[in-house]
Amino acid sequence: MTPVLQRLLTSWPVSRQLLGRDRLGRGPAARSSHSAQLSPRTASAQEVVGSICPYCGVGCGQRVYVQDGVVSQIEGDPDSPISRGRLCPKGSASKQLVSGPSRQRKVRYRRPHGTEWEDLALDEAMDIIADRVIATRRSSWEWEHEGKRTRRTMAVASLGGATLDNEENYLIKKLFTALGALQIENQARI
Amino acid sequence: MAECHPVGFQWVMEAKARGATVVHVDPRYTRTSALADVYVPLRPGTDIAFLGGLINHVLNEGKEFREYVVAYTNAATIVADDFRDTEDLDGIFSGFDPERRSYDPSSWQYEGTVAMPAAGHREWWNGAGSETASSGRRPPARDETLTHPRCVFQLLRRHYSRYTPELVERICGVPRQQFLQVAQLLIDNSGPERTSAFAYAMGWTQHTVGVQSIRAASVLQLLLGNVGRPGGGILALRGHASIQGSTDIPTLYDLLPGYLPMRRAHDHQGLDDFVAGASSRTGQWGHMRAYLVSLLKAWWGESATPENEFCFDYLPRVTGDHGTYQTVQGQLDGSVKGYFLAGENPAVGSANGKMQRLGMSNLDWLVVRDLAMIESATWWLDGPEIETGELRTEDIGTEVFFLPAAAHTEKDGSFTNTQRLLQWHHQAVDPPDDARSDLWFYYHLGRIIREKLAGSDDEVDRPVLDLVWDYPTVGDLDEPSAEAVLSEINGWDASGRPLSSFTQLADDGSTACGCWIYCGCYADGVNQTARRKPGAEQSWVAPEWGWAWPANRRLLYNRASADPAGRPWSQRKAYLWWDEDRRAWTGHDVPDCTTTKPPGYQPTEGASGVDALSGTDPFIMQADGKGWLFAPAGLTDGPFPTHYEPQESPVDNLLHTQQRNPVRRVFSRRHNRYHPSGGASGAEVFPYVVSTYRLTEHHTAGGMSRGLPYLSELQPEMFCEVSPELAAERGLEHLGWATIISARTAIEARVVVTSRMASLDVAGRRLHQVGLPYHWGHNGLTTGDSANDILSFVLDPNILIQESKVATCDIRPGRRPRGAALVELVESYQRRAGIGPETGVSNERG
Amino acid sequence: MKEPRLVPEVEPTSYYGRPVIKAPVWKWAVPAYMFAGGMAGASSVLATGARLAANPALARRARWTASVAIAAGAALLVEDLGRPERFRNMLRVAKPTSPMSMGSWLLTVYGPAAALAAAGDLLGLPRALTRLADWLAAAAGPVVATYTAVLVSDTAVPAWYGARRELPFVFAGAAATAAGGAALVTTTPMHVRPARAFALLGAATELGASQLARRRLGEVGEVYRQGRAGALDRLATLLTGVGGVVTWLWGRRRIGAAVGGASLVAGSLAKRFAVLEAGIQSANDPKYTIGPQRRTVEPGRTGAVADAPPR
Amino acid sequence: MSAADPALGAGYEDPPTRVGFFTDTSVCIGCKACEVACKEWNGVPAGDLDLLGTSYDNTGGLGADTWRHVAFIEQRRPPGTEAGSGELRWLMSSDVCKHCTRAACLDVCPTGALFRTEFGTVVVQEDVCNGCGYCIPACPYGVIDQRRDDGRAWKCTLCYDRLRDHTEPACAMACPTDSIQFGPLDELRQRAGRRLEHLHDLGVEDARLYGHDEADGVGGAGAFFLLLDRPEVYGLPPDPVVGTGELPRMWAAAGAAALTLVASAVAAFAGGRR
Repeated sequence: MTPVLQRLLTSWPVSRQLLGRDRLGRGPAARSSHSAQLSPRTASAQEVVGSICPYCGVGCGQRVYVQDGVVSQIEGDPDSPISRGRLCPKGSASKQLVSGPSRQRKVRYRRPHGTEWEDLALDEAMDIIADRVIATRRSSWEWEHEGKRTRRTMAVASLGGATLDNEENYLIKKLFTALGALQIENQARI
Repeated sequence: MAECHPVGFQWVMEAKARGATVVHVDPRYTRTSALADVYVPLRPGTDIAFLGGLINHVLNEGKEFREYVVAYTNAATIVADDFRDTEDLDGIFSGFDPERRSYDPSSWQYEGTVAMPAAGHREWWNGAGSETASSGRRPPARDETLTHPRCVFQLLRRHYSRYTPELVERICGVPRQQFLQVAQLLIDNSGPERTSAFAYAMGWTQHTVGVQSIRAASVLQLLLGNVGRPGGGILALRGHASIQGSTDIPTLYDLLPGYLPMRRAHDHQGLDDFVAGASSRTGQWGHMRAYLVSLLKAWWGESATPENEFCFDYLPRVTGDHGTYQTVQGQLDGSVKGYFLAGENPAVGSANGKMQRLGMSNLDWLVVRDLAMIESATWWLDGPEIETGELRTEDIGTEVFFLPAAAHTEKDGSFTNTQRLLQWHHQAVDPPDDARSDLWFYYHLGRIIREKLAGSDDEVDRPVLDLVWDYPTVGDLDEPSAEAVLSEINGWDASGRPLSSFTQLADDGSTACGCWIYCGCYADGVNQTARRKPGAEQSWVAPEWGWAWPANRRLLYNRASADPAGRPWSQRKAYLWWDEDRRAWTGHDVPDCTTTKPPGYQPTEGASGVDALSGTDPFIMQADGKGWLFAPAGLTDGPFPTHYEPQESPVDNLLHTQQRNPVRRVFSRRHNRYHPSGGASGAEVFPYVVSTYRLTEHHTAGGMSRGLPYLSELQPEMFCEVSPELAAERGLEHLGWATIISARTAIEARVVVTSRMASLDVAGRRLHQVGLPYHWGHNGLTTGDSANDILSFVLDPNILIQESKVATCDIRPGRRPRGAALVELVESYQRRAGIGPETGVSNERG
Repeated sequence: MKEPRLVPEVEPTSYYGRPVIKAPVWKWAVPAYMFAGGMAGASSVLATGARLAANPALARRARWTASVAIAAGAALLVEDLGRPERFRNMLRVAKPTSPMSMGSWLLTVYGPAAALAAAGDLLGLPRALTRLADWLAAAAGPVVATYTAVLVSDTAVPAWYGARRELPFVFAGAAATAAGGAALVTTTPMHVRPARAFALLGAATELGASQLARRRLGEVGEVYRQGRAGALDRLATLLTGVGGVVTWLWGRRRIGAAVGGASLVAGSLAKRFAVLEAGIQSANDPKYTIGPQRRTVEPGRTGAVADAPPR
Repeated sequence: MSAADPALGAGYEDPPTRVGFFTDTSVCIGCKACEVACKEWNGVPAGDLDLLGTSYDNTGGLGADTWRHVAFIEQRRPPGTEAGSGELRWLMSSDVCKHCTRAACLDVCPTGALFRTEFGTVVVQEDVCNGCGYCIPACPYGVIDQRRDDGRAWKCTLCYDRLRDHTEPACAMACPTDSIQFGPLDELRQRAGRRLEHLHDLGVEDARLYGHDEADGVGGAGAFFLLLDRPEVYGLPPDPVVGTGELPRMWAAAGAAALTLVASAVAAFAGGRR
């Protein structure tokens, strides 16, 4: 049999029906080659990273699968004694949170009285913000309040964050306290 | 809990499968109610009346866990004779100063001694009071028969004597039979052999009596012996991944890491005065000096020397309330000029959205760091006030920086979950384009500021320049090492070796530790929070997954799970017990007491710290080591939880003439008017009770859910939930529109008519409720009005949290007016209700 | 204090009135194909009959009607596919459990046969071959005309599955009406008398079978009288009736035959659309699925009642 | 080997044990984690944003873009059926393709796009389906549907790709209360039986199994349920039947009709040659 005909015969499900056990064409005969070698992207991911869901306080374990530098799947971590591999709807939507349409990727800047967003380089933004902090702090510094030593500025405040890591909250508290800016708050009080 | 902590709810389902009875008390029938055995609808804001009724019932039936109560609580302690209860002064405790609207707790003290609070407001004892603080040497007088008229037990009985099932029915709207059913279930499932647990969230906290609601549950659980025991306790269900972490390492104005109090402004108060004033000599806080000094060493390193009291003077001082709601008023008054928002959306999440946005319009500059373009970053362009014309974009001078943030998969770091468990999340991929972690942002901001101030010899800048700020950075993004920060939090000794327990902390500057309760999370230089030993390969306590503070202890106060002699109260509930052979405590968890302190230990004269506590004092944070049924100090609004009506309520307080919490924080401001309450004229203009809550499918202020297609389609539009009775009364159509009006503003929402919203019989009248999910705002795929816009600034006096679980409102069919007509509508309601600057501010009725 | 039930117990409940099964997604092309297939199949029978009855004029026209109709039918089928470019997959497998699969293979036989039967002479094919094609078309024709009834019956659609014994006769009748009607239009009156009879017999079969189906369907049968399906069904009956009368009275005259024939064809087409629409209506109202099934499962027992929010 | 192992019947040499879902709706908390986990794993397109007003169900039903659908039913419990529970009851249930033992969609599919997998589940092959639409009215549960501007039919694949790597389907893994249980079908049926007994002992008389019985109209479902009310309350058919069994009689009727057609022709010509 010529190779073409031979390949046609074996690839044509009807012939597989006649030659094989799947007479009615409802099983292996009907299965395409694409279906035959399906495998989940979790099996072929280059890396699996242990993580914790960013949404609520239960702290469900998550497994983050990575393929070509991109998160390819986020699902529950069966090892976690807290969540046993399970997730809620928000936890299950984590991949769409980290790589979905709502993610902002660029610095946006609005000048005073401006009517639209403008571009601004990140390092430039950092520099300007540092200047603003120093200037506002200096212009509002309070050595005393009603005769008692306070050593602070009441002009710089911050809000956030219960969605941040402990290490991040630690740097905020350490830096702002050293700056004398004690009006630091977060969602714990809201 | 099934609504907002579904995966946590699996454990409730496991308990139910093993025969536990699940009782759900909530103004609204939720997905938790659907799975509960007993659902109890009650009027929002009446939790203390309900819990007080349970306390009264337990005491009347004599069903308290007597041996536990006598040994482990301050029930037997005798209170000084100048204490007067709310029953004596019709709703007020002794020591109330009407002008300053605050209490002086000196009349609440134990007889003959002064007890220091473990937490909360501790500044009373600074300065003048400091010498009496140390006088806690003599143990307070106690009557173990619990019959002395001024022992805590009898005061408790008397305080709640009028909280009868009938009163609970009239105040809470809970039918008597159902209240008694719940009381019986609780009694039947408490005691040596059985324990009951409470789980709560914002339903208790977001009230003008928030802290006292939780206190009421603590009193009840102490009476029933359900604290420190497996299957007992009170679990707070935190709404964010690391709300617990953000109070342990507090981005909060009133705390230093590890719940050390922030300094208050006093005349020339040194470090030792501060420690003596803020802590008790006995109990865990007896070691406060070591914790504070270690913190100062972690922050200012070499510059912190014994001579300069370890840079204690560098700390800014608090001079009153500086919570977020005070900060917003500072913005409105022009004192606050610069504002950072890190992963928070106050324009939707905080109360009174209008004041939040107007405040930000007064700023010089605003920095917003978030994953998505949240409402708090775009109010100047498309906020509600732009629509009503109250603000014009061109007139707003605020300079706004939006810096994209990295997601949890794009940075290393630890969250502290609702069970005090530190869990590490590893970076999987790099953040895209300009997105950076907040670790990166604040580290480099600090670095740039220090570089700009490098040459300064101005004393103002000393604290910044002396700061230890040299964290190693990795990779081409110069990301600071989160593990380096964690190791600083964990602390090290003089030679730089990581510490493994806060017992190693010294107060001579030889140790540094960023947060004493986290000491041990990096023990042996190993990131204990990153441990992921599979749950299946561990005990049911699973101690080798992550790391729980303090000392990886999973169940606090677990000494109370054994009787005074050290034997488990029952085999069934054994958790911790004294092993006579090994002369040590042992069990399923890290003991919450000195491991080698025998049950019979009695402190020697003059002992301090934990050594001053006996072998039968499980509550090691308290000065007397006992569970406080009566809080002689630490709470600004009374030693016993007392029912008061919320700030805005359609009914009068049936218990006392004192309508509302006398020391709640109120603010008389143009955009923060309150409604008349109870029988006062004008209260009928806002006849319905409104409550805000969350849905499973969305997350708090919506920043992390309303931009996601897969979540937005599950709850696609802002809606309000009303009972069929209210719908009929106001002509509201299922799936039609409704406008909800308060003295602050009016919002619109689609109408969902459902019998899950209970209408209740309260104080002889039929009361309807309006339910509002508060996720929505004007950005994202699914948009809508923000429920919190209709709320006011009115705060719990202890922690200054806003009352967003209950207010009054009116509701009518149809969409809300647009533009300036909206402002007119609100003003017309204010006029009809006779609302002025004084409404709801004073303490008289109305 | 237990509240009395809100909703009377008798009415079978549903999930907010939502359909239980999915209505067919087939558009106009499918009923159009069923009509074309029916006309083709019946025309082939008519053609062979005419040949045997030495009526070549009728035979030739009927053959051409058949081949044109089946060609159009095939095009309609491909057009209705969600992925027309994959029409070849219809012959990927041969599944006896799938009437559509059997139908596809049937068409691969009938289509060329009908075409060769018609075009054989033109193409100069050997007589025997066109004769064989003619016989083949005549043999396959009736099945082509009726297999589509099996196809729609082998679904969960109440108005179809419930009428599975009668639908083939409805389709056969409609096919005959269409074929006869077509012949009346295309053939000179003198040769067309058998076609007229064929059409009238077809109409009778179609209308009779429809009545039988409706009676068997009971409550579900009402979909054939209501809504768009009812309108289409009445139109079909009207057209078929008028067509029948006109051909009966004036069938001998050219105009009469043409008008009568056209009306019969239109009636047959309308009938196909009526059947599709009735199927859709019976699928979209949950009561037609739940009611009968509830009675077969537990005649007496009832449970809690849905407290659907007030509309 | 269970009585009706469809994979064996479909011609697999030595198929693995048949797997499926048992959904215990008595512990479903309506959180919709299954809906999101399914969509996220399979890249199913999001739907549009409109409030349906049917309690907390804004998904509406199973379809080409909703392979999992959580139903919400707010109802008054009838008097006397359950002791100690309140008036109001809120039923929740996560609906899914039934992966029937005798599957109508599989039987009628003309292209072999729908096929029986080695695990006994039923899957649409997206590289074969030409959108003929026949499976859609054939399904007695109304599960499968055609996707707008794609043309093909789509439904739950019971995570066929994950099964091939011995991984649990995404919805079952995510389900916080294990309402959705995945596993060997025989084991699930025994577990369901025990759960039903337990509930009846607790006085939950309304509890019943649905789709577990091999004698039903589809030979027993590969994804069956424990319900707390009659199936139609959840939008499920009380007695679904697959038509394949009736095919012989249908073809017979068609044959008779064909003969009637021929007879009509004969009669037409018999009336005179002209």
